[in-house]
Amino acid sequence: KAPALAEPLTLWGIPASPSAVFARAVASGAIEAAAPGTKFDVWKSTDQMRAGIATGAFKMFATSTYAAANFHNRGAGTVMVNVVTWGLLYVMARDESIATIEDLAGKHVLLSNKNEAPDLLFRLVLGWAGLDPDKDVTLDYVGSPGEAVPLFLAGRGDVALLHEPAATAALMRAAKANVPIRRAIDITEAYGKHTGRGPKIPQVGLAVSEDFLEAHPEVVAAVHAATVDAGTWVLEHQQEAGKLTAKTLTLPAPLIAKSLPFIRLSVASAKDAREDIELYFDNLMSLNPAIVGGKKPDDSFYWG
Amino acid sequence: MGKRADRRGFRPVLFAALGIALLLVLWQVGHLAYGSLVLPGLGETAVALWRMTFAGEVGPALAATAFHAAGGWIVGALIGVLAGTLAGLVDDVRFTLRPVAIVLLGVPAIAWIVLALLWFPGHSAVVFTVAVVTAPIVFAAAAEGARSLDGDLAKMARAYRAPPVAMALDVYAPHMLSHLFPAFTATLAMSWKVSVMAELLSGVGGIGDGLAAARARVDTAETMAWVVVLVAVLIVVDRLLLQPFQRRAELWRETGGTAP
Amino acid sequence: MGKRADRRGFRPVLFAALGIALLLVLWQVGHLAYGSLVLPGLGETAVALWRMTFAGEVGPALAATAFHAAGGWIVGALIGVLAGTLAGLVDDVRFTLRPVAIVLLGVPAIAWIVLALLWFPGHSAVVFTVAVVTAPIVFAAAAEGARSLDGDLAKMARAYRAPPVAMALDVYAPHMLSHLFPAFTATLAMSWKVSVMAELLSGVGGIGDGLAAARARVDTAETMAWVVVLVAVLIVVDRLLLQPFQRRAELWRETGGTAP
Amino acid sequence: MSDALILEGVRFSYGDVPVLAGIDLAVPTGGITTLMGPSGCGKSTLLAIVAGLLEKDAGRVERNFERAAIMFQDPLLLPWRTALANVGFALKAGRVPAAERRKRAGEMLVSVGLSEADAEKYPRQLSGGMRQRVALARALVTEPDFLILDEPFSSLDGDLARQMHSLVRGIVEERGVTAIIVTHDAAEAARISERIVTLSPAPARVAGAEDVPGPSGGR
Amino acid sequence: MSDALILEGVRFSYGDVPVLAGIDLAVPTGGITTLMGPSGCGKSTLLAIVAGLLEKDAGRVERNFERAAIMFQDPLLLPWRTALANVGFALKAGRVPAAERRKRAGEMLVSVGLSEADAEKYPRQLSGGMRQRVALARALVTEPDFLILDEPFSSLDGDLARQMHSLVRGIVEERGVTAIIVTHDAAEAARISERIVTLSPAPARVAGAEDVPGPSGGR
Ligand SMILES: Nc1ncnc2c1ncn2[C@@H]1O[C@H](COP(=O)(O)OP(=O)(O)OP(=O)(O)O)[C@@H](O)[C@H]1O
Ligand SMILES: Nc1ncnc2c1ncn2[C@@H]1O[C@H](COP(=O)(O)OP(=O)(O)OP(=O)(O)O)[C@@H](O)[C@H]1O
Ligand SMILES: [Mg+2]
Ligand SMILES: [Mg+2]
Repeated sequence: KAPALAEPLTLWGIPASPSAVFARAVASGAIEAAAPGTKFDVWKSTDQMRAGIATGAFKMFATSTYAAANFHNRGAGTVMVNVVTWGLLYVMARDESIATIEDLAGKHVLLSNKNEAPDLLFRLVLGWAGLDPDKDVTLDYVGSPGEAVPLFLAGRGDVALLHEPAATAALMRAAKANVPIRRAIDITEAYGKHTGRGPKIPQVGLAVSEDFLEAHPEVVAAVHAATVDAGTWVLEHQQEAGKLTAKTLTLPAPLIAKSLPFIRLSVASAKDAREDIELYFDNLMSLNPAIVGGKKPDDSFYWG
Repeated sequence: MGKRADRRGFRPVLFAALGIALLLVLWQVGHLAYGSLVLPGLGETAVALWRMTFAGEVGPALAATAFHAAGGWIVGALIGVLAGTLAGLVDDVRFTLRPVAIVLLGVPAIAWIVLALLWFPGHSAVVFTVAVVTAPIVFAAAAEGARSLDGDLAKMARAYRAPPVAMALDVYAPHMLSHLFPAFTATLAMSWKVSVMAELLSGVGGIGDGLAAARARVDTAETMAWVVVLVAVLIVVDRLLLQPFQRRAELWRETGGTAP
Repeated sequence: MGKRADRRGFRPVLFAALGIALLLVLWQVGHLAYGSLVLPGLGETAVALWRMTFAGEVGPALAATAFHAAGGWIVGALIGVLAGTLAGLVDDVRFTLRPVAIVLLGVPAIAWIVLALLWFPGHSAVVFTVAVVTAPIVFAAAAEGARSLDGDLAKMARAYRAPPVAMALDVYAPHMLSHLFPAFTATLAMSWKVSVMAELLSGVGGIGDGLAAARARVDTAETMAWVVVLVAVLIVVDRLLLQPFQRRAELWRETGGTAP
Repeated sequence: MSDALILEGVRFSYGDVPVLAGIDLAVPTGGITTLMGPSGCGKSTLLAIVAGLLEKDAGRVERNFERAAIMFQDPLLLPWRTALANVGFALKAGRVPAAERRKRAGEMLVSVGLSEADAEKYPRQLSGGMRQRVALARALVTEPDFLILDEPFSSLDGDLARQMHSLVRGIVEERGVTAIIVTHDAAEAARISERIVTLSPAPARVAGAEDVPGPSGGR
Repeated sequence: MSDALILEGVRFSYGDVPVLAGIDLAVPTGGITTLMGPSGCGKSTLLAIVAGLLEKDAGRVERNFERAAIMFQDPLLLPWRTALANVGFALKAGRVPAAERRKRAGEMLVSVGLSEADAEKYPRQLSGGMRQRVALARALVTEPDFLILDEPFSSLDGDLARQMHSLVRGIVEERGVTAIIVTHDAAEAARISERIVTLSPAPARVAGAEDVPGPSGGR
């Protein structure tokens, strides 16, 4: 039997709705046997995550797949355990006329987090639709959804590119303020149509530090198993899942619950998802190879 | 006499209230112009503040941020005063520390927050961040204060063989305080902002957390409520701590102030 | 004479270099202790900087940020000096503006960046943000400078019916500069940091963009390279613009400085 | 002969402390009036009221002159300006062009016995007596018709003091200037002035006013 | 009688400008030596060298005293301290307890003719002559065995000046103090001092040193 954990494990979620899965995985008690006293928490910024990885304080944590690959390629010993969410990026519009990517021609797009995955994905699908991101649309970047949403609601831009739960938050706030906006385009659909593999972008999953994996493979396995069950549970109990996550995520439970149907929840081990992940990386790298650290990660990146 | 009493008691409060009223009016005008989505009204903000206070959200967050801000400010101000005084008195120290101060001031927090989190896990990372912003501003003011001391007074003090403590308290401090106070006021006010930002980056809790959460759910009223809490505390701290101290230190300038 | 020449030319540079060397050593030590993921080494950073420079990334970003920082600083410093001087001379104005300054200093940028983006689309939002940080710090220093002016000198100037320009240039400015310079140095250095952060929030390009991109791909070497660019510019600006100006303004303090 | 300055029942106090307890004084136009009195009795305060720098609490001040110039007891030079610039500063009110300002200031500095090298020095590089003379030059350069000098010669050696006496007397006589000069030196007062006014200890009143027999004859 | 102070060939220049061109002087222990000379000749500079505040460029300075106290030409009071605290400041070097400091400072202020109310005033609330007396009190309160006074009575009226003369003479005679006093008033010099040393214009040398007949008899 492997040695017991020196200290209780913390499962670090990302600050977004998919964390409901990890909250449930911990709350269900399924991990207790392998790792007694496991807690759930959420990191607030990538800096906090980077510091946690550097010190080894972050043993199992949710992160985007490309960031994990990047850490892996930089020798930080990061291994991808599974993928939890498969596409949560949407174009929000005021205008009824916008339904496809092609309709965006000549539009003013409000979006955030330049150079990060949402930005790159959007540029990809624009390109596939025959639009030049730098000419055929006006891209108006802001720092984060925190600025994008109020600006969009206040009338700036024709459409806004938002990921969950910001998209749901925008919709809820718009309803309250009587501003008609709607979810106009599902970027994941557009992506899937082009790749031919269906609407699947392996965006966020659970990662583990190499050292922890080596020392406690059974814990990792148990956590993965618990996550798989939690994924199913969350889809079936969206309201409860919202309540379960609300406090840690500091988002209202209804908001989380409403956002859950739009994040394509489905837990698959990294090895099972490898083809999709590699395709995703190939696509990202076609725009910016450095986003995953310059190369696709080797076999040891994929757990399962 | 009457005039002087005015200066101390009633008038400053009156005109400070005027300044605050001005800001509130601007705020409400902004609200009317842009709507709640950008700038919530005074009313909604008050309601949000009321609700948050009764939900017990404000107290702990305020305590955490106050601890971060005050701790960082005290550490930073202390280091700034000591290093700055030394730099003001010894040219070479000034030449050496000046680029260091510029680096501390010029490098954005996101560039070294990870390092700070490694060195000082948890709360101390925020305290450290605040100290790093405070110290160089106080340093610059202290250096100039020490440098600009009337050389003749220092000569006099040396001639009377004033011991170091007397030199510091009687000769340097009163002159330097005039340079230090504005730096103190500015950094004290900034310390809260910086600690809120560092809380956001390092995820250790405090008003920063509340602000981030309010933003995430596009609750502008709650966002403003947090800002109001912050500003209210700042103005009270300035009024109750800094201003009386400054008035006492500058008494000699004013007494018998009927002069032209 | 010889000693004075030293003071002006060779020695400051030598000791400034010492300060910078100190920082570089600390940096490398940090790198060796924590590894590239936290703090890249001097070597990798230099390579990244080299690559970025030759890829033509640095120039335009630097120009954009320089424009934001300089523009915001000039606007903020001007407003700060004017409002501060007035506040220093008229008590009631000071009482009124003090809470306003505290609000400007204490409210984090994320709380009003949306408003700034609505009012001033594009670059001017960054310029505005920098001005908002600069103005209150300069204001506080200017107010104290104007307040602490030797009342007797002002009385003398009034007795000689000095016209306002002479009053400003001959009586107030030289005294106030001693209070203003530290605030100028500090805010100038901060202006770059603030404009980088505002660029991050508003996405208008400049070093902030580069920094964000480097962070997005966890390229710490490139992140540090941007920081190095920033700091290098700051130190050069301080050395070539601010310090000579300050030296000229304070000439009267030093001339014939053989006195004890 | 009319009076250049008339004070009637002028009172002044700093806070609650009365300093001037009703000053009655008439200074005739032309010539020098010296003001004497114990240290701290209120001479400088009285001069500040005459110059309009302090507001009297009560009484009447009648000023029958156009342009007053005051030399304070402390030199009050701008520390960041050279001696020359300090003297030139007084001319800025008259919108005198810069070159002319320098010329007149330089000439006046020569009159008070400072060399060209001294003119380029900052106040802290000057000796006490030199600073006093710069302040005197600053008052004289404006060509006032009313001169207010507060202990103008106290830090000057005998020879120099006598030179400055004749400089001031010369100006007073040539241009018909009225001067009021504070001094503690009775011999000096007798030598340069037409009239000596003595104040009593604070709160001050005029204790005596006597004409000096053969005023400028003493020189 | 030994000499309290011996200067031999003392030279000094500010930058390239020579001010002292070889001063030879011996000040005997006990009694008062007055120093005279034209304004700007270097008297204050010489005193600063004697007090050890300036370093001579060449020559020899022998100091046969233990505790010197200097009164500068400008009062140089701490503007943020009351008159009392300013006098007490001089006692801080001797680690005198605070209460004792206040007591001795208060007594000394009374000796120079300042009231208790004046003792609590800040320098800017004092008249010029009062500030000068505070500075004098500060020098005297330390009970030095060597007194250096730079124009200590220049802003005092005749009566007060004479009181201060006897105060200083009293201290000099009772405690066997040596004093060196700069003055521009020949009568004053003759009245209070045993010896008058005259400097020539800058660059200064000793132009003359004469004993005063019946020194303290003149009082
Ligand atoms: N800090 C200084 N730098 C340069 N020159 C100086 C400085 N201090 C004094 N001097 C010059 O040295 C000379 C002597 O000055 P000092 O103050 O010793 O004269 P003094 O004899 O005391 O004159 P006074 O009777 O007017 O007080 C003067 O010409 C003055 O300009
Ligand atoms: N700003 C002030 N505030 C309060 N009291 C003052 C102020 N200025 C002067 N005094 C007081 O007023 C009185 C008169 O001062 P003033 O300077 O007029 O005397 P003076 O006659 O010029 O004396 P001196 O011959 O010593 O210069 C003094 O008792 C002094 O303490
Ligand atoms: Mg006076
Ligand atoms: Mg002198």
